[in-house]
Amino acid sequence: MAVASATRTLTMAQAVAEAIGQEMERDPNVFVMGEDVGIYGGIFGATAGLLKRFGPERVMDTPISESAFIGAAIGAAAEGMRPIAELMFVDFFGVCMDQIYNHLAKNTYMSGGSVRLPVVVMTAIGGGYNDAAQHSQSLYATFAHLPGLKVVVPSSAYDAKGLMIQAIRDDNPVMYFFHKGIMGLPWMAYFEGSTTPVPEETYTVPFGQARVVREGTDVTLVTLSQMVHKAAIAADELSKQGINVEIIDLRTLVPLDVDAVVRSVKKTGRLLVADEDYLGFGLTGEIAALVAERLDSIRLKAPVRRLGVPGVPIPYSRPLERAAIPQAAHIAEAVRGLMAARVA
Amino acid sequence: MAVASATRTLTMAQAVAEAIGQEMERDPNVFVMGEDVGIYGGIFGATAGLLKRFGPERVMDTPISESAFIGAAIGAAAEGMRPIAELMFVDFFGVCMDQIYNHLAKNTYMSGGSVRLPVVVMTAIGGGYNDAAQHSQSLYATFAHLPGLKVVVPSSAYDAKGLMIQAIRDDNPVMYFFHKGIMGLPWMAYFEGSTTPVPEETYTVPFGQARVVREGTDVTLVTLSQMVHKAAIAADELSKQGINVEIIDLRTLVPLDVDAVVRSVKKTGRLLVADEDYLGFGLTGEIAALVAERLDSIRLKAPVRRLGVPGVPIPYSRPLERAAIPQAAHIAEAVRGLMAARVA
Amino acid sequence: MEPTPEQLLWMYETMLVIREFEETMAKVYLEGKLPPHIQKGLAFDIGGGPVPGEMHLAAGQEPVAVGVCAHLRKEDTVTGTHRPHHFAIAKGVPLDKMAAEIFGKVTGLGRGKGGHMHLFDPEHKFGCSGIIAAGLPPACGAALAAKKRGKDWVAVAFFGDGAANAGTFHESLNLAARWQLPVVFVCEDNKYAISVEKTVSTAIASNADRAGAYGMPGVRVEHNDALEVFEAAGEAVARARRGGGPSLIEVKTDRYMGHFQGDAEAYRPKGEVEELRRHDPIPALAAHLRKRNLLDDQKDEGIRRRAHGRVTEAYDFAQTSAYPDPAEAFQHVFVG
Amino acid sequence: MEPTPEQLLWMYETMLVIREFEETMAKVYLEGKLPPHIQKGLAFDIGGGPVPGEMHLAAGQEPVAVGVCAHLRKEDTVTGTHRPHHFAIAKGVPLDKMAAEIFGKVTGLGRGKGGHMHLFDPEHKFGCSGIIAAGLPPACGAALAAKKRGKDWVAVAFFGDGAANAGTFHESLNLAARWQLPVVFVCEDNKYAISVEKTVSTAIASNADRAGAYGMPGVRVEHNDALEVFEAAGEAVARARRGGGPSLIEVKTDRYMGHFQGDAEAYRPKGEVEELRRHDPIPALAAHLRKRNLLDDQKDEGIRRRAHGRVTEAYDFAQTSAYPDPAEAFQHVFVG
Ligand SMILES: Cc1ncc(C[n+]2csc(CCOP(=O)(O)OP(=O)(O)O)c2C)c(N)n1
Ligand SMILES: Cc1ncc(C[n+]2csc(CCOP(=O)(O)OP(=O)(O)O)c2C)c(N)n1
Ligand SMILES: [Mg+2]
Ligand SMILES: [Mg+2]
Repeated sequence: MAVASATRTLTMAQAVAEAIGQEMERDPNVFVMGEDVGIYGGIFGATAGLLKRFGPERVMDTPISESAFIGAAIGAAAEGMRPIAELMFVDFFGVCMDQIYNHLAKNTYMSGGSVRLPVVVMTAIGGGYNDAAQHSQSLYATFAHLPGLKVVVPSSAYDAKGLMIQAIRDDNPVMYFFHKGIMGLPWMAYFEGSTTPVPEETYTVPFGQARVVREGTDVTLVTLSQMVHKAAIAADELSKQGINVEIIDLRTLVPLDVDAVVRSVKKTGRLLVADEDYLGFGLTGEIAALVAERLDSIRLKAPVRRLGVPGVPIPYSRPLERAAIPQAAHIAEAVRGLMAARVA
Repeated sequence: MAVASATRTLTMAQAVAEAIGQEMERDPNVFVMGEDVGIYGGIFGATAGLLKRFGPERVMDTPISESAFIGAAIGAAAEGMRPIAELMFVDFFGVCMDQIYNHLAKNTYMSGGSVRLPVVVMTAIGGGYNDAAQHSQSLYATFAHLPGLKVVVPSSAYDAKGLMIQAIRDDNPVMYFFHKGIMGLPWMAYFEGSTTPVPEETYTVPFGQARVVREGTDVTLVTLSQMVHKAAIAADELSKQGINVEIIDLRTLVPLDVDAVVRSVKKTGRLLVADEDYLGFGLTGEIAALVAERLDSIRLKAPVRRLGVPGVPIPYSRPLERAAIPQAAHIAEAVRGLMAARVA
Repeated sequence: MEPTPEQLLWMYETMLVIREFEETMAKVYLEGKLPPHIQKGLAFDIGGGPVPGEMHLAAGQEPVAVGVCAHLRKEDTVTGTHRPHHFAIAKGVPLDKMAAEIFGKVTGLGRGKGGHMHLFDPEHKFGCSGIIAAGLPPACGAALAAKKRGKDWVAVAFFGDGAANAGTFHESLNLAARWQLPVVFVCEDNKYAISVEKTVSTAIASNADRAGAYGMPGVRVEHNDALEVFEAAGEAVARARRGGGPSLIEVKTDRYMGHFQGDAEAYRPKGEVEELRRHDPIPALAAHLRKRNLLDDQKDEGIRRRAHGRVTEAYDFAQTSAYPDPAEAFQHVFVG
Repeated sequence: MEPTPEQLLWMYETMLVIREFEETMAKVYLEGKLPPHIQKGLAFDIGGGPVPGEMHLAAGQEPVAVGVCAHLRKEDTVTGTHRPHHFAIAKGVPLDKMAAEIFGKVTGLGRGKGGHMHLFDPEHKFGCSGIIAAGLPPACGAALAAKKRGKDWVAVAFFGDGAANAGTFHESLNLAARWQLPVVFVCEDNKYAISVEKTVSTAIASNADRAGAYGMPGVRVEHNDALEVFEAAGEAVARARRGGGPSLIEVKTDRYMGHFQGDAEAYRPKGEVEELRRHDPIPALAAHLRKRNLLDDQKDEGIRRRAHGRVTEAYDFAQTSAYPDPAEAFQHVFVG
């Protein structure tokens, strides 16, 4: 349930940490595990201050043993605990994916619904600060492709808090992806729009409800996470050129708000999907397909367009990274291309 | 280069083992590693007979240490060897994915092209024999989503041999996916169409060239692996009802033969993608998107349709598995649906 | 630690139940899988019959399951492997629901969704996985939960000799030791990981010696004997229960059947199984019971009849239960 | 094994080069990252300046790199970590191309695509990874290739104390031991994995004791001293070279800087670094050289000047080199 009484502004990192702290206070079953979640407060600040408040029994620094501690979250959750496990960068999923997708994601189904696993795995995504191929990926589509995991990708502090509380209270496994470049860290450039007023009270943002960030009539721009802010920059520029972009922030990929996408594309007749994950076999294809499947009721004015990292690892060097990851300028250009295009 | 002089019929398993054996004879740098690849000959017969011919130095049974031995393949390949590593079931990728996608897939790029990693990782996919959620997945789209890996998914013995030889000779990492239900094993039901004439000589099937399995004018059916055979059954039935289906077997996902798909859809105006991998955020979305992006030159008669495992793990019980994995009847029904549908 | 008469008799009867369950399964499993009932050209069809898919049976390995589980309570957690029946039975998982699951019936533990390698019984705190070594971390987690809540509950993770070379083994043992979790890690050394012998896969002879890498006690049980397992496990479980931390036990045990049913076992020396069966742990325990005057012919007959009855009932229940409606395939991905 | 005078002088000069490379990097790294040159409200901008991204420096850990690499040849393989400069330099990776890579220049080892954590030099057989413990399996693979070809080449995998709790460590050591591969596993125990102390993460005090789990020799070097490392590594490398199989070495070493540059090190006891720096291994080796009459003021001055010159030249090369064309982002996913 959303609450209106926001008086303070928080960074996304602060919002995440606050959400976890409030839920830990409310529910003794909630605890946090991960590398450097204790005195360090999480490399990206998602657990800042929690060790001091809750002590090392509930804010547990782990060995570099992601399979063991994420697997332990499964076992603890089966016993009724509500663990939050931090995988420092999503790029490291390859060392612990078996526990995540063969067990955390499937035990409920394989047990015919008798096993409940209220686990949140939170993890950092995204590039933009030249951390290269093993520390800059987004990869949420990989998790959305596999069944059994809810997939949450907030773009602002307000959403980050509400979605985190929702995630912790959900009786199912949730993958929670925060983009480093919108956490509002004092040591990494970020998009101001991600730092927002955040109510002090607890509140939830429901899963499966996209947010219309900005209404428009010409083009539907489906996006999420940091790319929402690049989209906003592009939309500002485009509006000066008389092009009105409607921006949809998906907020969660599983469940996916198909209606929000369809409704908007019906209105605009044009779709651009802008993504920081790899372009092929991922999110952009899925959104494009949702529209392609509904061409009996959707009348497109232009072919669908997609932006993503096009089949290359994230390169290190600044000019290369900028070329590989879609920027606001790429979005604007793609929208202009859409306005110029026609369907056959 | 394809060769015509096939006089014998081989199962897909025999074709794979023959390809490996011939390449091992030709090139002393080729060797095989994996669990039960030795005296057992590979659980799915992909290395049958090789231990006897080449000895345990070149056909190496490994501990259950997929990260170690697939990672060792990387190190050996960097030294000029050409390892083939078997991951027994693709379902196990989660214990070794880091070596595969952060290293095998990226070292070439991260080194600016100076590191060559001619590694083949071969692995079994697919369901149909009720092996449940951890032994029935397809997952090739997960590998195609991530950059740096060629992705090969043969549907017949002829292709299996030619694609395997091509894979071994390729200087890049190749993921080679064989579907258990077309290997022609004496202990698992399979589709006869996968057992084909196979030339004794070595030959290659190039990557990135889809095969038109059957020409048709009404609907383009894009598929691969075992689903090719289900598609053929459906197409037979449909042709009796006067519907002519064109079946395209992608054969490789990376590189992807976009032209073959586009050419066919331009002709038929209708597209069905039939896949055994999970439906969302995967192959079917990608193919649908390729068409949606080209609606300036493609004129669709009906919305795109997709079949896949719809967001559920593979269930064990027979009636459940049959419902979750697309069958020939589902394909036929979807094609009929396409014929009845119209675009707006 | 000496087993009580009740424990001895429980171990004996449970071993009988396990053996009968497995031998029955070996027969039922073949139904519908052999010519002429299958696709032409096949010798066997893994997907045919009432029990399709892979089938890993534990006949011969009963001592590991009963020797350990004799020390457990309902609140203790057990995680098993791809070869899970003996563990499940010894942990008290209801035979009928377990059999029904293996038959893919809606009355099964997982309503037919999980199958033989994925038996989940939250009430009896049992779970397993088809992925090698995957049960170790969840066992650590259950133990962590117990510790956090101040309960004296323990967790047992069973796994094979092959699993002891998987990275997850290492991570779990270190975690459990560092956090002093009440876990007992039990390695079943049946000499093989499918066709790969332990000597081929493992750098040292006894996995119990790996305990030193984590500063935890490690014991190897040298015989496939319920009493020896009982003794080693008793110490380990008691240590865990009183907050003394984890331990590692390796048990030498014997796999009487193929890795899975249908395995031609070309890798096995001829006569090996016959030799192993000469040391069958069930008659060995019977002899011990008789020596202690806890068993005579009549009592044995009664126990065997009861064991047989329990297994028969379970198979009947499974066979006569209904399949789930196909629409159930699309349910239970998420709870609530 | 006593180092020759050449080896001693090489270790000394190489340590100086490493230290200077790292200290220079620490300075250059700050360029463009501090107010007022960055986004308002930030204290530091990791993505700014000529060297963006994370930066893990190894000042203080030189003895590990030089003590081991003193025994290596060009044909031997080394895999490093996310903190790779000292290993690369000791293995003979050209300083200029390495620096250029870290600056993201087209003249770099990876044409600017890899960056600081991903330095690949196939000619000098060096590679590294930003993923913890990921270098161990490829080192096994290089060793396997050498063994298959009958070469007496060895491979060395360096990794941190934190990495010794990762599953990949276990799998790699078992594989290397079982296959008797010519690998030397070298663990840098700098007490920390980012902020997590070894005592918090690791169940036993010395990772060298984990060698027993694989039946391989394990040695702990108790001081951050090039000579002690040299000795332990000499034995291990020689053993590997003569076909005697793998070994494990753990070296106690010291991290003088933050985990990465910009690390506030709130987790570090005050004064710890100052205390550690009192045992700087570079003056210690200089003193040893002087005692052995291999060094005097004049010679030292010459060596230092040369080291300084090499580092300066490398940075100049890097700074004056061009960036890759943006189109290069889409090249080199695959080779030819
Ligand atoms: C991660 C992983 N790798 C490989 C397999 C395939 N597999 C199934 S059982 C098995 C052998 C297991 O051996 P062991 O642990 O000794 O158990 P046992 O079968 O002897 O009971 C293998 C390799 C798997 N299920 N999971
Ligand atoms: C699999 C994986 N998990 C976590 C990380 C994040 N990480 C980077 S360095 C580091 C600490 C490594 O500690 P150690 O191995 O002791 O090396 P040191 O930094 O001390 O040199 C961590 C946790 C990673 N890169 N890879
Ligand atoms: Mg075994
Ligand atoms: Mg360290």
